[in-house]
Amino acid sequence: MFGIKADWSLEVFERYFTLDDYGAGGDVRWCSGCGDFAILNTVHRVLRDAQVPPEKSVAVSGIGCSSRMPHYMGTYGFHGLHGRALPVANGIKSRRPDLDVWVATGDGDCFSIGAGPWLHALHLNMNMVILVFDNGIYGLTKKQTSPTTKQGTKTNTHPRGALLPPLNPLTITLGVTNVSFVAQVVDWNPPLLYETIKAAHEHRGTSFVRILQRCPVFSEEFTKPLQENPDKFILLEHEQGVTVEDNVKRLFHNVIEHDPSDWLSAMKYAKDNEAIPLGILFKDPDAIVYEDLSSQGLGMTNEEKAAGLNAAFDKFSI
Amino acid sequence: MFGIKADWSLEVFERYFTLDDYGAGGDVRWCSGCGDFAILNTVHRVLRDAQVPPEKSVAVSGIGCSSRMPHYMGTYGFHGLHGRALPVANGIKSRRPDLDVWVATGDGDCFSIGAGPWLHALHLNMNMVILVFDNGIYGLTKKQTSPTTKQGTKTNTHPRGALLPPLNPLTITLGVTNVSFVAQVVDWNPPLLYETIKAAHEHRGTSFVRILQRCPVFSEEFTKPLQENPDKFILLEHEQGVTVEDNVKRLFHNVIEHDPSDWLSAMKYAKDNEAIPLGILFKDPDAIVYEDLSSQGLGMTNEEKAAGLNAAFDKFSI
Amino acid sequence: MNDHTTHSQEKPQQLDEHIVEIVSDSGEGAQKCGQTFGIIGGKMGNGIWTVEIIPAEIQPPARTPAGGSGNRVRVGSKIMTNMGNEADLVVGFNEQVLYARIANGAYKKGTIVLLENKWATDPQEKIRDQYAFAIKEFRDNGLIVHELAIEEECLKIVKNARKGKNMFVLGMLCRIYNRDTELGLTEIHNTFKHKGEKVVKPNQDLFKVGYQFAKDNLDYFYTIPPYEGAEQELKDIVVTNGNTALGLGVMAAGMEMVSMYPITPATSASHYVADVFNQVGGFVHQAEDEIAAIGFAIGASYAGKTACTITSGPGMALKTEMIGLAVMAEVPLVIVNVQRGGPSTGLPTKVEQADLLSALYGEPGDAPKIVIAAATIPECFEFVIMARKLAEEFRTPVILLTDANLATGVQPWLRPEIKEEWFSPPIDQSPWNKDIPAYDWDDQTGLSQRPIPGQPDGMYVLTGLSHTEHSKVSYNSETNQITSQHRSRKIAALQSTLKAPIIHGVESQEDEGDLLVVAWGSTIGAIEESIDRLNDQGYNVASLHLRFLSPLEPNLKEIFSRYKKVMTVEINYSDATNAPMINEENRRYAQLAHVLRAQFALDIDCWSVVYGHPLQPGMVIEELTQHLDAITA
Amino acid sequence: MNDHTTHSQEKPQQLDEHIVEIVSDSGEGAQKCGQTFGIIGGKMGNGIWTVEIIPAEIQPPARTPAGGSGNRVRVGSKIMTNMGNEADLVVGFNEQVLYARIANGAYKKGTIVLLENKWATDPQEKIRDQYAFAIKEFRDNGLIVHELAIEEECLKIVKNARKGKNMFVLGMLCRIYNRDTELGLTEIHNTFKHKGEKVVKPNQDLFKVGYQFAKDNLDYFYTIPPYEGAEQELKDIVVTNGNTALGLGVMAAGMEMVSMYPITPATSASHYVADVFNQVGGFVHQAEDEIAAIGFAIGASYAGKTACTITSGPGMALKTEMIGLAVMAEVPLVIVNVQRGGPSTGLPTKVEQADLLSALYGEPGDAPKIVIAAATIPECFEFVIMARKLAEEFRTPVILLTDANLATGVQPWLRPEIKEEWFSPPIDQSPWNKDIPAYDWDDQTGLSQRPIPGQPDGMYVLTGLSHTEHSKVSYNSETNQITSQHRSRKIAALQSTLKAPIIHGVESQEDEGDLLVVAWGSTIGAIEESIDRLNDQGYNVASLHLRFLSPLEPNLKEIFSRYKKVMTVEINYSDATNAPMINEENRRYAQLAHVLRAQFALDIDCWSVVYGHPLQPGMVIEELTQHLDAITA
Ligand SMILES: Cc1ncc(C[n+]2csc(CCOP(=O)(O)OP(=O)(O)O)c2C)c(N)n1
Ligand SMILES: Cc1ncc(C[n+]2csc(CCOP(=O)(O)OP(=O)(O)O)c2C)c(N)n1
Ligand code: SF4
Ligand code: SF4
Ligand SMILES: [Mg+2]
Ligand SMILES: [Mg+2]
Repeated sequence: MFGIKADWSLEVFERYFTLDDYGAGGDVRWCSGCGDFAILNTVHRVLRDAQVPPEKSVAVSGIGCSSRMPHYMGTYGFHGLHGRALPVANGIKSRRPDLDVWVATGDGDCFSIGAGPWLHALHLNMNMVILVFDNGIYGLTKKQTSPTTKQGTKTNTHPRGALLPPLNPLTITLGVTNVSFVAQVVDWNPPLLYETIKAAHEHRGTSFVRILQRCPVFSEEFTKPLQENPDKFILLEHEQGVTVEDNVKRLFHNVIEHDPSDWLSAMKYAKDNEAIPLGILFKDPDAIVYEDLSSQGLGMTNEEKAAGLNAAFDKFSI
Repeated sequence: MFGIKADWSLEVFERYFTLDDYGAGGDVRWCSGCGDFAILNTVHRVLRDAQVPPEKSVAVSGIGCSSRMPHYMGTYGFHGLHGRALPVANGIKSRRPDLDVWVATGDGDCFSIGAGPWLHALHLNMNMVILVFDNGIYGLTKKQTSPTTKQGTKTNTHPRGALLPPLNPLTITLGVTNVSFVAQVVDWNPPLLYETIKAAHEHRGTSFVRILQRCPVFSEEFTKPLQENPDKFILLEHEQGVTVEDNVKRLFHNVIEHDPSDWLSAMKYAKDNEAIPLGILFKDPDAIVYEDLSSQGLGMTNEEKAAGLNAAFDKFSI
Repeated sequence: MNDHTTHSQEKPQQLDEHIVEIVSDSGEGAQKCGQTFGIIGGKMGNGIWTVEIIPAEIQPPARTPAGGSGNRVRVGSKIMTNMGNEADLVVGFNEQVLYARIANGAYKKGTIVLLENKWATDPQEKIRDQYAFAIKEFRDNGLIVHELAIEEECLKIVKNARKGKNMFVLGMLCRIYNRDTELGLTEIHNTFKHKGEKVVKPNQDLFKVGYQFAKDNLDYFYTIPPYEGAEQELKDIVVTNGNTALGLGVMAAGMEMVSMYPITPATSASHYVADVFNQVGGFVHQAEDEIAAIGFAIGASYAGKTACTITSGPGMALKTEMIGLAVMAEVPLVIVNVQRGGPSTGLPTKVEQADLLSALYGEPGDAPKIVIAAATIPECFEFVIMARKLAEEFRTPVILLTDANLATGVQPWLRPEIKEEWFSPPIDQSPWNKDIPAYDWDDQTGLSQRPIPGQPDGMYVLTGLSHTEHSKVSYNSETNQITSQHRSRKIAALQSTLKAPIIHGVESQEDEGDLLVVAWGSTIGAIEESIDRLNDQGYNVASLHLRFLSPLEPNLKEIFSRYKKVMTVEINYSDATNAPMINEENRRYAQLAHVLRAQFALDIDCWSVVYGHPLQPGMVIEELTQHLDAITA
Repeated sequence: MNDHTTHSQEKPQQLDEHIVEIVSDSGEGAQKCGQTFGIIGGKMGNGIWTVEIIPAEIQPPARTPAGGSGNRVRVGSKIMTNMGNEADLVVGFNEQVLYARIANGAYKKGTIVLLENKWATDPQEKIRDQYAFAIKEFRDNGLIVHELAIEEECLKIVKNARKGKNMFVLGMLCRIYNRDTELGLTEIHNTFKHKGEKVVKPNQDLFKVGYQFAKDNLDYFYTIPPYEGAEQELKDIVVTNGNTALGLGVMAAGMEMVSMYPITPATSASHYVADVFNQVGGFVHQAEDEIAAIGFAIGASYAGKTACTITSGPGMALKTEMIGLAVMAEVPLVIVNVQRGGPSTGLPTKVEQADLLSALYGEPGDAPKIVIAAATIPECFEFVIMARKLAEEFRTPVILLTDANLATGVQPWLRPEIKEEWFSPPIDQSPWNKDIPAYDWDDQTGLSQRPIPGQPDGMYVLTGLSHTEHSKVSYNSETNQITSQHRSRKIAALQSTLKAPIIHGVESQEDEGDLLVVAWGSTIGAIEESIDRLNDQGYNVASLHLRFLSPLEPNLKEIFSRYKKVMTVEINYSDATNAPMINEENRRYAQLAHVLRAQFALDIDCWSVVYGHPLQPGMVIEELTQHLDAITA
């Protein structure tokens, strides 16, 4: 019904994409003051700057406020099930390495119900960007404890305060074999956010970016103290990691040179509860990328397939 | 029907348990040469030495060869679903802190399908011992790749060799907040196995013990090189960790003093692929134990409950 | 009491009932206003029924049809059992939010609309135009629109009218319906007291001003007397929604553990329990997902503390494997499914009753279990108590179905007298009789007693594999056949203890009828009201509402035989008979109809819709009339 | 060829068929022996049917009833379709492993038992006693026992008889059944060639010695001629089990992705595919669990590469939520469920057909989908091809049900001629027509075309929430009602393209009959054989085997009306009518019976058992005779 146009490649050549091409055009339905807007806009900018054809990009998500993100993209999108964005994203990429894949997930979606997929997607290290919108709370379902909720924070499931010290997504992520890109950033520093997501997008492999995200409605206490006191952060800089302009850097009093190939020191920074690291903690350009294996045999012709199938049958013939 | 006997506590006092009390009496159905036997026997010994009344102990498992373990125990047991031993064990403990809980799980059961429960059970840190029978393969289902299968090992799902470097269960485990006891041991060194499992049992909190386990039927190559070459190991000794007799120690050429309260150096040893650490990598006696919270209110009388319920109703009355 | 809140001299017009809606942008507090208005009604001895109007997002954009948030309150002089048909009076904080309600068929010609008028003079031309256009359209469609300067009035006492307007409107409504202002002021006090007097005061002031404003500006002045007997009942009444009732039920059942994972519309039950569970020594465990939640509950249950897990559709789907385990290993357990619209994530906040078949047949293999459904808010309470007892006596998981309609609807109900027998007995730790196997199945009933960890000599290993009475794994043919029989027979054994259901709409059981409507769950009010009205109109129609779905209540076959036609009315999907492609060889029936057809091999018809909102008697009557006319034609 | 393997001069006795079992301790190779014996038969033009005898553990203890491992081979002069009744000849490596088979009713009076005799002189007294006791018991029960010095003979050529005895036995059987020794030697060569000539040689030697041994020591000498037409078919025949056929089907369907998680008895299909998938450019992904496996498959399918996921009961349970998503968002997908015994982990290696209801109704909400069931091994192949096409054309997940019986049974079948049209076309990457929404539902059929990522102008966001034709989230009542209709109507649309099923056992469609047996899945052979025999006996009985379960095949109502009684025969649980507590208000029906009763409101009876083994014609005939006698009485 829809034949391949002969001049299709030509057409691509002539296209130039603006920010609008990456937005869905409609209303973006997050609360005012929500950090998700900043993340969305940054993704639009990174895509625009990379001039990825919108039809070649797929935004995949689970369920949550953050997981609404694909609906606000002008690309293809897959707004699936709670906790299951990653297997779907991996599946998309498995036989379509040509697609540019983004995953939007939340702290509940990724670290709670999605914990299994999280570890195993990191292990597969398929080329995609995982953006964790971490607001330290369940937003969409209205304020329940998430794995990153601070101990003592009052939520609807723990009205007398969350019971446990929060999980540290960075130390767990770094602990996964074949992990290849680990970064942390905040939604309210646009230049740093841009540089980090851009680096994540350019990296070949699974780029895990934890974004500390404002949710003024349900978890103001999660980011407010950090917004008010940048001294709580330590900015990790490196030519192999991210670098930002001086005016941005000046916001942070603690800036440190950190080589992202140094796993153990990445682990050390990740563990530090006093000085929260921002920037790229770890990067390994040489990790195995699973779609290099899973996409083998793509494009085999029907003749070749028939021959292969015949050979298979031969084994059972008389 | 079965009223509480007045002399029950007296009876307990007089009981002495032998190894037989911890076995199920019937045939143990593992292959000959399977490392699971050694683990089972060690658990029996630890229980005997601790004189835990068999009826107070519960062995919980998922599905796999290893998960058959409860059937060979003279205690209560729960042989549940693949990957789900930990939530069940946690639930048992939640309102029955008096029970002594053991979890038997496999590398597939715990690290693959059970990855989510694994992280979250560590986070809860309930007082129990998790024994991971890690044979680097799916045993029960006959030789499929597990998360710890060595890259290149030929399995039935990867007949041309496992595709990825194996997950490292130790670095992931150590990355979980509130983790309180992490050890690694081999099934073929009974004294070390005993000391480690004993220490795990004595520790208050979730004791995670990864046991490298022989499966002569499906994954000889997983342990054979290690059995043949103890130099591949590094034995971590400490008065807060495990210590073994000199004759055991002599088997290992690399013995190192390691303080299990030192998280970062635990991480360093855990990461090392050349010198595989044995012994206790990490221990934190002060981590929060979830059943201390979940069992609050136990033993409330019916009068108190009725009063509490009435108070609840009062809020909605006119 | 201030002068301006004393009752007017003019005499209010007496009503049997009215349906009132308050609709605002999300965050403007119309829900609170409606709930409070409902509670005041309940406390004055009216029958009430409330339904939340829920927007699609947390903070949807202002002034959009999708953003409408609020409450519908049906208040009358009899016990109310459903949301009724079109509203009589509506307060709109802007005109746009009313569009979705209109699309939903919530209003009729003659519905009074009290509308905030500030949009008429909005600085943005677009808004002014929208407003003017809407007013005209509303009026053209027969709505009676009053444009009121609500915000302007509020601003006279508070700086930010967005917060507070709702209490002003509450005041207005209390005047219009001649409510007890003391009750209103007390409710406001209760709502805001934890924020301190500096918040209570202005809200109470707004209430009073609103009251006066309505008195001064509106001719509407009604009174709705309490229902008969209300006065003496009042002291025994509680006013809650179904999820709160559920939470109270958990506590009353003596369960000590709710193990859950958040999901709409189930979560608020757990929120409530989390808030007060410590009063009865219980604990809410928020697990990492629904599988872990039920696994945790099964663990607690296995260890002697029968637990409860509460969820909705997608969560139920995830629990499938664990439910199968609980059936196979006979673990007592209470699973509450607060149904929402499906399939998949579907309609998270909307009502549907489409999880019946999956509750009955969702697990691979043969997995008989008890399935019950609450029809009313008090049943949300009572059925949890029953479920725990059934679970333990029949050594099985019990699925209790409620729905989004029950979950959020508010109703007054008789405060039960607490019975200690509701609570579970302390767990048995005395020695087990060695001669009794862990599954000592009774041949006739399939029932057995279970040892609890800690009981000396009771040691056994629970397993989901096929097993003998000693819980030993067995792949023996006979064992599998016989144990399957036991698990099935238990359910039949329960049936033999149940009473035949009561039929609504006929004088005596012997009456024959033209049509019997069979239904289940939260539709009871709308259906019974419809049946009553149809019988008043001279039709011969009855209804029967099932609480037990597995086993079915007894005597149904005989009852069905007394009617010319039997059909179900449900809120789930079924193919219409006249739809394209559909014929009797492929028509997909509503879920209860399916169950009854399979059981009784009777040609039971159905009518069902998946509009995401509760049934309205109007729709039901319209549909049933057609069937009745066809039967009697 | 050596002298001692040339055919004997004496004339073999000609048989129509024989059922042969080889049973050993696990690890002694009886399975390999039986399989090879079956393949030789297949290659000689016999009809064969094999069933694996699977022990409960990987390495169960030696010499125990639980440990029996081996193969049953039914071999005959007609196409074989089921495992038959009791065996005619059995080779036992020890006496204990035969006990479980006896308990299973596998043998009869007169069954020949060839038994290893070394146990008679075992150093352990206990073993000697067990052996002597068993021999006596076997003989008392009518078995014809020959004690043979198998091990002793083997030790003459190899040091360790445990490895190799099976090939000796293969040789024996080849003599007894007058098999082509060249074929035997070639199969042995193929089996061991990757281990080198030093392994091939001794095994071939053992085979030859075994052959001679049987010739010298046993009077049994049979021949089973090929079935008619076998000769010309032979060149087009392949011999495989159902899981291999499934794997070939995946490749033939042009699917490039199998995403799976290991589970018995499904896994071997994926093993096979993993082995050869690269020959057609495909890839097997082993996910971390079944949820991730189907999620991955859905991802690949969404991206244009319709994928397949293969699993069994517990795995299906875990996939429930994802299947609901695939239905709601209309993602083409092939889900194969190789059914095993349930509920829960149940009977992992045994056959059952008890996942029909969960396949149909497992998901919360209304989730219509296509469900088909293979009845034969070649259908395991063909139906995957069909499933992929249906999935894409109807934009829906398709569940293909097979079972443990098909999975491991070996049968010869016609090698199909490969058609390129089977393969999926290359994915479309041309621009999408902007005017066509992502779900351009046809009002009549509910069908629509879908954009594939990469297609310019086709961009849409798939969601499991209720959505419009543009895939925009919508909580609108009408949208939900209408889109539910579309999803349901698609299935009806498929039905309108199907042919009415063929009835077995009657000459013409117009024949009326006493009894119609309706069934599905792997029971076809046993049932049709039973029907034939009953008709031969003068009864008037027919059967109908359904491949489509959703939608049902057309015309059933009319067909059913032609019979005095309609009943299903299934391998799943149903309450017997005369069981305690059971009556018509609570009887739980077999699963297909349930489905047919619900659809047609006809009183369709059923007979079903959960013995974990395939149906035997003997049992079926016995049961049907009773029904037939009751009807005609
Ligand atoms: C299986 C399932 N369980 C639960 C839910 C309900 N649910 C939706 S979003 C959510 C949590 C969202 O939190 P998070 O991932 O942190 O995202 P946020 O909304 O904070 O961005 C939950 C529990 C669901 N949709 N599906
Ligand atoms: C839900 C589910 N999926 C898959 C299986 C099949 N299965 C049983 S055990 C197992 C893996 C066992 O491997 P491991 O955990 O390493 O244990 P081992 O047998 O090696 O001790 C699998 C995949 C199952 N029983 N249930
Ligand atoms: S609830 Fe929080 S996370 Fe969700 S949209 Fe609002 S501000 Fe953002
Ligand atoms: S298969 Fe391996 S792990 Fe399983 S019992 Fe045998 S040796 Fe042990
Ligand atoms: Mg969040
Ligand atoms: Mg293993």
